[in-house]
Amino acid sequence: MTENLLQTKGLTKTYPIKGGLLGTKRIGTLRAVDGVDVEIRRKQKYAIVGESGCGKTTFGKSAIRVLDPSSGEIWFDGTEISKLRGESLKRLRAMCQMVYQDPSGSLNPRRRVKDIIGAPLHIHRVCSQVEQRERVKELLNLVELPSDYLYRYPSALSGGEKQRVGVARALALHPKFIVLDEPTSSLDVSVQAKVLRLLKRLQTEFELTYLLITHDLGVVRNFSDRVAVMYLGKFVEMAPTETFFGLHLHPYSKALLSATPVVSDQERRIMPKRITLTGEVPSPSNIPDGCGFHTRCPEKKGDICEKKRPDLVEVRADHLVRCHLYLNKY
Amino acid sequence: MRSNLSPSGMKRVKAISRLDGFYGEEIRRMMYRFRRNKLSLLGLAWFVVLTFVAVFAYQLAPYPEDASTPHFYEMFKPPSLEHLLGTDEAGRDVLSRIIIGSQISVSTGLLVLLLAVTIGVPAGLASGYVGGALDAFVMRVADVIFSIPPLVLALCVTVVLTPSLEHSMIAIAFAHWPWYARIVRGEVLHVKEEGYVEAARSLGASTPYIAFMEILPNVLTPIIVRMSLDLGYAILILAALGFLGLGARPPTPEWGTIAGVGRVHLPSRWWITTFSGLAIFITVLASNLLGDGLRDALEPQVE
Amino acid sequence: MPGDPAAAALGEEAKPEQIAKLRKEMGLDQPIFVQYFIFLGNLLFKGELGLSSLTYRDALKDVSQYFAPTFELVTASMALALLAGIPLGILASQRRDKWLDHFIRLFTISGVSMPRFWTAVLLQLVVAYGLGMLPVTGRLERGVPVPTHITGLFIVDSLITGNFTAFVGSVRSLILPAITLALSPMAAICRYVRGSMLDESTKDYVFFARANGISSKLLTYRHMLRNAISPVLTQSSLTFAYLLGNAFEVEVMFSWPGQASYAQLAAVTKDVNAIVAVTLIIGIFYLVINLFVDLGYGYLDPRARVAEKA
Amino acid sequence: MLRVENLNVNFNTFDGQARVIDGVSLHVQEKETVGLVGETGCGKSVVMKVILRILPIPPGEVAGGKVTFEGKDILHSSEDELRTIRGRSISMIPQNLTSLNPTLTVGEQLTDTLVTRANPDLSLVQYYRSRSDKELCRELREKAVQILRDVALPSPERVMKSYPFELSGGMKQRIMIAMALSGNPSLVLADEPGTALDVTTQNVILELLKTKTREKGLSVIYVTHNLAVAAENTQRTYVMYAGQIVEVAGSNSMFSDPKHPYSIGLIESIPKLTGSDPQGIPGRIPSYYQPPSGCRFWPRCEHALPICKKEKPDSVKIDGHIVNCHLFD
Repeated sequence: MTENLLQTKGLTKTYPIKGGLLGTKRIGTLRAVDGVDVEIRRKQKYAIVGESGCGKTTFGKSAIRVLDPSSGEIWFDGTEISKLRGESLKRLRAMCQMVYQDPSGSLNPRRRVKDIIGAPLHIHRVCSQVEQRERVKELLNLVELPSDYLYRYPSALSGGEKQRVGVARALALHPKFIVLDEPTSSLDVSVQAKVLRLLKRLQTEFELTYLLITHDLGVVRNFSDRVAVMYLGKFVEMAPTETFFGLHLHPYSKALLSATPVVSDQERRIMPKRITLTGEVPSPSNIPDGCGFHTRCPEKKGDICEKKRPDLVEVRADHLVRCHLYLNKY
Repeated sequence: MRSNLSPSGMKRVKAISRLDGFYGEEIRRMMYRFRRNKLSLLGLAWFVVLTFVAVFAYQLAPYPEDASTPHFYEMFKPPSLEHLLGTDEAGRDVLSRIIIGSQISVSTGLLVLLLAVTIGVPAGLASGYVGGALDAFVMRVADVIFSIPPLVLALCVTVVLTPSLEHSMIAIAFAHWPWYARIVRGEVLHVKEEGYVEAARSLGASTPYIAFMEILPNVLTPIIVRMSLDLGYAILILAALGFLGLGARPPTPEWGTIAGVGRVHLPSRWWITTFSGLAIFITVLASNLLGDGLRDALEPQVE
Repeated sequence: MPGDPAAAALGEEAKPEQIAKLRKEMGLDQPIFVQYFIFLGNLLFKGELGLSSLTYRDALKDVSQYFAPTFELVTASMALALLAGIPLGILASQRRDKWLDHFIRLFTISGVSMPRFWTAVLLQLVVAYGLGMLPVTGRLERGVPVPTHITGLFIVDSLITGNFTAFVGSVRSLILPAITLALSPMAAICRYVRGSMLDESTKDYVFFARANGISSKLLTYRHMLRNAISPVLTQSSLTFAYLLGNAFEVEVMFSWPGQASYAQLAAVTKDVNAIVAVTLIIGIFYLVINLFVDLGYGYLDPRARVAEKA
Repeated sequence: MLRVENLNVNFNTFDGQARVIDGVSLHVQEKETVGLVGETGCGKSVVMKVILRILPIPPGEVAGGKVTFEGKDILHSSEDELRTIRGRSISMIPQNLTSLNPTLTVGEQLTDTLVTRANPDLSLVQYYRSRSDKELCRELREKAVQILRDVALPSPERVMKSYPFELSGGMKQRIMIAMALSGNPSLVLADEPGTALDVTTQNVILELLKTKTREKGLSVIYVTHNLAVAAENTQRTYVMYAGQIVEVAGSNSMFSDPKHPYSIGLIESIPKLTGSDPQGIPGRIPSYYQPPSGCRFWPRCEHALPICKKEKPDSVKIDGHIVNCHLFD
C-alpha cells in the first residue's frame, strides 16, 4: 500500500477550438489543465484554490476520469487509471465520487430523494431492493436528514439539504476518494458552515480522502490540510495550509489573499498589503510565454519572466512555488 | 398512539406522504393554473362532448342511415326543423353526417399524432443523445421535410399512391414527425448539459439508464403540450386534404370531404360547407384552447 | 401498378401496348437509378425537369408561370401577418390579463383554428356575395384588362406601367385571399410576440434600464422589442413555407391561378413531373427565404453575426 | 435623506400571501455608506426595488409603510415624477452581468439613457429624429466616452462600439457603475456589487466604487450577502432576517461585537482566514406564508424565551446598537 492515494504526473487536459467554414478545422488549443503533478495522501483534505476559468474543476474531474485527460498519468491506489475502460472503469467509479457545485442542477428534479441516493446502488447492483432501501435510510441518517425526506423531490428541499443529498449519493458506494467541487459556493454562510462540518465529520468517520475545489480562501483555511493555488491551468504554489497562511510566496497568492474581503481585525493583521491586479486574466487558449502570470504580476522581475517558464521549486521544506523570484532556496 | 397503527395503516400513511413532494405539488399547481384558465375548461368540455357524440353517433344522429344512403327526392333542403342543418346534394341530412363524421375526424387526428410521435420521439432521443453522424442525418432529413409544406407532401404521396383517408394520414404523419424529433432533440441537448446527467455518468451509469431514467422524464412535458396543440392541427390538415379531394373520398362523411363536396354548390346552398366547416372550427378551437391551458399549466414561463 | 404516370396520362381506356410505348418515351422502362441520373443531368445542365404528362411541356417551365401569382399572394399575406401580428402582440403583452389581452387571445386562437376554406367561404358569403364590396374570385376584377407582363406580379406591373385601374382591381381581388391566408400566421406571430415581450420584461436589463430612468416607450419599442422580435424572424422562414402550403386551399377557393391550381390538377392526373417541379420550386423558395432571414437575424442579434465570423 | 418606515410588502401567489417584508425601517444620511446584509431570500433586494419602485406589481404589493427621499413620498409618486428620480437622484448598480441589453452596443445604451434623462417626455418620433441630428449625436457620444473614461475603462471609444457579450465581466460591471453614476445621483443602491466576479476583480470594482462615491460625496447602500463586503465598505450596517431588520449598528461595532443572536451566528459562520471552526445556525429559514409568531428567529434561536414566541420584539438601544430582541428588554 503506497502512501499516496492519488497521484498525477503531467496531467493535461486540452480542448480543440474548432473553426473554419464547417466548424471542423482545428484552429487552436485551449489548455485548461497544463501538466499538473500532484500527490494526495490517504485521509488528506487537499484543497485547490483559484479563480473561475483557471482549470481547477477540469483538473478535479480529469483526476477521477469524469473527464478523459488528454495526456499524463494518474495513479490511484497503486494503479494507473488514465486509460481504464469498461468494467474496470466502472469499478473505479465506485471508489471515486464527486459532489457538485450546483446542488439543484446535480439532482434530477423528477426523481425522489430515495431514487437519487439509491441510483449508485442500483447502477452497480450491489444489493437487493430491500437492502437498498435500508441503505438509503442509513445514508440519509448519516447526512443528518430526517428519513421522511425519502419520498421528497429536490424542489421541496433547501439548498443545504440538496447538497446533503448530493453528499449522501457520493457516500453510497463506500468510496475512498471524493472530489468536492465548490460544494458550498452557492450556499449562505450559515448553511455552508454546517455542510463543511458534516463533510469533516464524515471524513474522520469513514477515513475519506478529499479533493476540495474552491475559490474561497476562508473555506480552505478552515477545511483543508494542504493547499495548491492554481492559475491558468498550472499550480503556482503548494504548501500545507498552516504554512501557506503564515507565509505565501507567489505574487498571485498574495494578490488573491489580499483581495479577499474579511470581517475581523485579526484577519486584517495577517493580510498582505492590498494588491490591485491590473488587466484581465489571459485566455487559456492563448497562454502567454514564460510565466503565465507575468502580464499582471506586480513583482515582475524582468525579461526572464516573459521568456522562461518557471518550474515548481521547493523553496522551503514542503513548500513549492512556481516563480522566478524564488529560484534560490528561501 | 403510533403503535396502534396497523401495517396497512402505515402503508396508507406512506402512500399519502408520497403524494406530496414534487408531483403532488406539481399536480395541485397544475390543476390550479389550468382551472384559472376558463377557456381551456371549455375546450376540455367540448372534447368530452365530442367523445360522447362519437361513441354514440348512430344513436344520436336523427337520420343514421344518411351516413351513406342517398334520398334524391330530398336534395338541397335548407335548414329547417326537420333537417336542422339542411340536406346535401344527395338529400342526406347534414347534421347526421357531421355527427357520424365525428368518429372519423377525431380518431384519424389522434392516429396521425400517435404515428408522428412514435417516429419522432425515438428519433429525437437518439439524435440528441447519441449525436454525431446520426444526429446530422436525422436533422438533415428533418430539414428537407420542413422545407416542403405538409400539404405538398401529402400531394406527392397521393400522386404516388391513390388519394384516400389512409394515405393522407400517412402523409401528414410523415410531414409531422420531424417536429417531435426536433423538440425532443432540443430538450435532450438541454437536459444533457444538466449536472444530474453528468452526475449519473460519473456514477458509472450506462447510456440506456441515462436516456430512460434521467432524461426521458424531463422531456415528457413539452411532448404532451405539443400533442394537445397538434391534435387540432392534424384535424385541420386532414380536413383540408379531404376538402381538396386528396383525402377521404366521398361519400365518406369526413368533415373536410363534406365541405369540399358542398363547395360546388356555393353560394346558394351555403349550409353544407358552412356547417361542416363550423364543426371543424369548433373542434380545432377546442384542441387549441386545451393545449394552451395545458401549456400554461405545465410549462409556466412567465409567473 | 398504382400511380403509373404513363397509364394515368393515357386514361383508363388505354391499351397496354400504348402505355408501354409511352413508358418508353418517358424513359420509365429504364432502371430507377438510371432514371434518376438522367433526371439529375437534365435538371442541372438543361434546366429541364421532364415533360408534364398533361401539357407535354417541360414541367419546370410550366410551374414557373404559375409561380408569380402564388408569390404575390404569399408575400401579401406575410406582410399582413407581420403588420397586424406584431402590434397586436405588443398590445396584448402591455395589457396583460386585462380584457383586451383576453380578447386578442380568443381572437388569435380562433385565427389558428379556422379551416382556411371555411374562412374563405365566410368571407365570400358575407363580404363578396352579401355586401358586394369585393370580387369573389380571380386575380383581377371582371372587365379590368391584365397589365403588361413585366414581373408577373399584377400589383407591381400595374404600378410600373402606371395602370391605375389594374392596380385597384388587383389590390381589391387580393384582399380576401390574403386575409384568409394571413389569419393563422398572424395569430401565431401575435402570440409569439406577446410571450417573448413578457419574457423580456422580466430580464435584468429591463430592471436596470428602468432604474436608470429611461422612458418606458423607448424601453419597450427600442430595447425590448428588438430582442423579442428576433426569434419571430427566425420563425418566419418556416412561416413562409407554411403559407406556401396553405395557399393551396386559398387558391382553390378563390380560383387564384397559382401553383395550387396547377398542383391540384397535377395530383388528380398523377402528373409526377409536375408535382416534382412544384416541390422543387417551393424548396428553392424556402432556401432563399432562409438566407434572407439569416441576414436579417444577423442584423438584429449581434451575437449571431460574430458566431458567423468565428 | 432616505427614510423607509415600517415597510410591509406581500407577494400574492398560488400558495397564498407571502409576507416578504415585515415592518422594515431604515434611513440613510447624506454621504453615508450603509450596508444591508442578510442571507439569500431575506428580502433585501425587495427593499431595494421598492425604494426605486421597480418591484413588479403584481405579484408584489406594498401593504403599508412609507418611503421618503429628500422629503418626497416615493410610494405615492407618479411614473413621471419617478422618472426624474430614477437614475438622477437614486440609481442602482445591478448584481447580474446580464443587466446590459445584449443586442445594443454599450454606446447606444449609454446615449439612450442620456437622451431620456435630458428630456423625459421624449416621444419615439422625436427620439428617432434626434438621432439624425449629427451635432447632438456627437455631443452625446463625447459625453458618453467621458463617462466611461471616468471609471477607468481602457479605450472607451472601442467599448462604445462593443456589444456586452464582447466584454469581460469586470468591464461590464464598470460600465454599469458608469451608467449608474452618470446622472449625478445623490444615493446609489449597490446590489451585491462584484459578487458575480472573481475576488481579485471584485476587489478592483469595490475600490473603484468606493473612490468614485467618496469623490462625489454620495450616499451608498450596499445590499449584500457577503458580510465582509459590508464590513470593509460601510459605516453602518443593517442585518436583515426573514423580512425583518434584526440589528443596526456602526459597522466596526457590528462585526466585532454583534448583539442579536442571529447576527452573532451569522458572523461566526464566516470561515476566518485566521482559522476558526464555524458552527452555522441550526434550522432553516421559515416559510413566509406562515411566518413564526412573535420574533421570526425564535425557532432557530438558542436563547429563545417563552415571550419570543408570543410578541414581536421592540427595538432596544444598547451600546450604540439597535437590536430587535427580547433578550435585551
